[in-house]
Amino acid sequence: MPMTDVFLKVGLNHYLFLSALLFTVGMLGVLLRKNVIVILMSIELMLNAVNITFIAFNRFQQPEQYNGQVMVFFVMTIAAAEAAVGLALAVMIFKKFKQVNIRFFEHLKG
Amino acid sequence: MLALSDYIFYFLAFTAFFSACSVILVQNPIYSALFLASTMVAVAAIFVSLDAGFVAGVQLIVYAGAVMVLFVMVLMLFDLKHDLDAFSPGILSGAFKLASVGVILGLIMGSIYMSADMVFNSQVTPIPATLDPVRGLATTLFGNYLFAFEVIGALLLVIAIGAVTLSRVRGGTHAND
Amino acid sequence: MGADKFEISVNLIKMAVIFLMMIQIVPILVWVERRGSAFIQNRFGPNRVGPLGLMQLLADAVKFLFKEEFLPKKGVALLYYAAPVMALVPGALALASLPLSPTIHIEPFHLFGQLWAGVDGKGYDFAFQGFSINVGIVYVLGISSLGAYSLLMAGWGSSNKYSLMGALRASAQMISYELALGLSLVGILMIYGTLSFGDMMKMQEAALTYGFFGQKFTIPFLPDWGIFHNPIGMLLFASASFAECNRLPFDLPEAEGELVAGFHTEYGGFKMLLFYIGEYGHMLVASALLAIFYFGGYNIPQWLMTLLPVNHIPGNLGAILFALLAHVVLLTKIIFFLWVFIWVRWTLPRFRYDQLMDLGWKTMLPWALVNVILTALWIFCAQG
Amino acid sequence: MTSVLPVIVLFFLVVAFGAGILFIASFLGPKKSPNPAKDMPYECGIPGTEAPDSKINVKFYLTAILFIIFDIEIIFMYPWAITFLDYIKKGEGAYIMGAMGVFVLLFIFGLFWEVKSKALDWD
Repeated sequence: MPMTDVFLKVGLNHYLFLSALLFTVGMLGVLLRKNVIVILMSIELMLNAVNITFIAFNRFQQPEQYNGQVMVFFVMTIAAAEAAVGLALAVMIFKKFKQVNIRFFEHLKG
Repeated sequence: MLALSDYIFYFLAFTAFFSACSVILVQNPIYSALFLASTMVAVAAIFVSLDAGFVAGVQLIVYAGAVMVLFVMVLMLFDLKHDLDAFSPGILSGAFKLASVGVILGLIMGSIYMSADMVFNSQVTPIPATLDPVRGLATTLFGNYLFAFEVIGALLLVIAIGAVTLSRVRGGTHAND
Repeated sequence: MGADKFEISVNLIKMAVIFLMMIQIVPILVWVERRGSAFIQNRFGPNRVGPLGLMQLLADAVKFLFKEEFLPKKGVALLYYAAPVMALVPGALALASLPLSPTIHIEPFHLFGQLWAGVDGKGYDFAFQGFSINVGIVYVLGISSLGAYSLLMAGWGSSNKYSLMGALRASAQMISYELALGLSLVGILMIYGTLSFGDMMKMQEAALTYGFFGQKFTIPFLPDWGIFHNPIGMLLFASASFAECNRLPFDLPEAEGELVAGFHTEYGGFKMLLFYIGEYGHMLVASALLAIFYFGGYNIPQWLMTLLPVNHIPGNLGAILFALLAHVVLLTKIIFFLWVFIWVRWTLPRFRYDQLMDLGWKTMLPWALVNVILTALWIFCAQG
Repeated sequence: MTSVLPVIVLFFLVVAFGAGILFIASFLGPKKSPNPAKDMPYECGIPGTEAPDSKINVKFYLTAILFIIFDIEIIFMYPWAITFLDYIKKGEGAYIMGAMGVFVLLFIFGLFWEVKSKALDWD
């Protein structure tokens, strides 16, 4: 396949590239930011990237089955649950230290 | 030539990527949350273009409509506008983190590229019109994945109780309980 | 968007017309609201400008255009200006996905010295609908749930504690009632077994039929509308949509006495009007959904239908006339529900905030659950 | 694959309309006249006082968290609702009712617990 076609014909690979890019951005956010809430948001970003992969594979490889879509359903549920608990923790940290720095998580005992 | 659907993909992909980058680069977390919401909407649009309309709707309702509203609400309630040193300190560790992320990105991209021949062949096959996507999704969900579905129900119950209990730990407005 | 130039241009025009419909309805509704409230409260209302005060709306729009541009000193300019623009989006995008008429089939025809016949040469299919999304109601719910951002952006952007308080209250209220709204629809979805609006309306065409253990009982003079199958769901949906639109008796977000004016305290001129357009757009969508789900959409009872002469006109003209009639029927229902929205506003007093939350979470949500369970049992019995 | 295009087009149309109107209005209106009273946050005409350290009302975010959880449970009911009739016609009505029955029981228990624990009470 000649290289020029890579950009001209959007296929499964393009969705996977996009997903990889979004995942990396989310990972950078987790590693570089200090704010707990931004870190949580970056995790949501990574989960979204994974969802794109699921849907893209589902569409291109098994267009008549729905395993990928059901998986995305579950991933979304887990992501929302994680956000709910994560934010509850972040709010606790904020109430104690008036700041939501990831550093303060080590002081949470009992 | 680029087909119309390719233009749509590039537009949505660019929107998603640009707002994703803004999420981690913007100093004010409220802007981060709003940018993340726009990423979610762009991803939902990508889902629609991949013929997963129901999942796209769920993405809008759950992610863009519920989770991000929660984020924005928390940020506004607690007035977290001042986030002066947004990034973790340390040049060396920062460089190390960047490098490791770069390596991972390279690995992912490489593996996608290496398998290009394998997946490039999979061209878009139109979904037969007789198939109702939501029906198929439901049949799969309540067929093969029934156990996972019930477990999700139990998990949500645990989360609901856990979140309320967490917010009650001393120091909150519920201190008098 | 379409296969050839004709289809693309028709689709674009439909989209623009539906958006303009939403904008146009605002001055009319404002006028109806002011005249209607005056009528209910035994006053005159606006009656100086033009006949019946109808020109008042034009005067208002012009006045709004010439208001001073104002940004609060500590306000965040980007959010402050983006909020009213974003307020338009959910209403417009949701309204465009509703089919406001049945599908019309246009036979191939000659125009500009060319045969227009669509892709497959069989003509075109149009409905008075901006675009068709196959998941219907899920899309509408998803788009409407984005409405909370506009409120939060306005509240934060104007950097006034009353605005922020109003915005938080509004969004907490919206999300609380979204639960009851979403759950109340489950019952009717069980009965129709589809998410698409067009299919739902097709299922309500026949005469009212109940099933009971495999037997069928038909009541010929009543239409097969959703309200006869799921009355609790209809009540819950209607009251939840009042709260979703932030209308009285659920208009706590803008309670004038308590919160100055809610999230739009610092807004004036056309920015304020854009919020109104968003709110009335929401009302329009809610009324249309109510009509589509529970009141047969563009259908009228079957015996009435057979009396109409429109059915017998052949060709493109007949199809268009029929669609127009159906559109008028649906529009009449929508206007009736809009009037109910206004009527209730001037009849019922406002809830207190804790009563409001209690009603949403502890009354409507359990009742919606009960509705789901009852409907499931009912369908189970009906099928035997 | 292009079914999302009209939505995008309409979105930009709406945003362009709103932004255009605001832009035009900013030209037509009188220029801003500086006035200290006008720049203050509006408080019914009383000179504004900034809230010192307003008390955080946890209720709002607790409501939002509970909303997320129940919202997902409701979303899971949608695919169930539209296939309910199919399953009954196939003669598997008891199966699908049982599948959702367990889920709804968990839902009811959760709701009952939240009401009982006063997490949903506003003062």
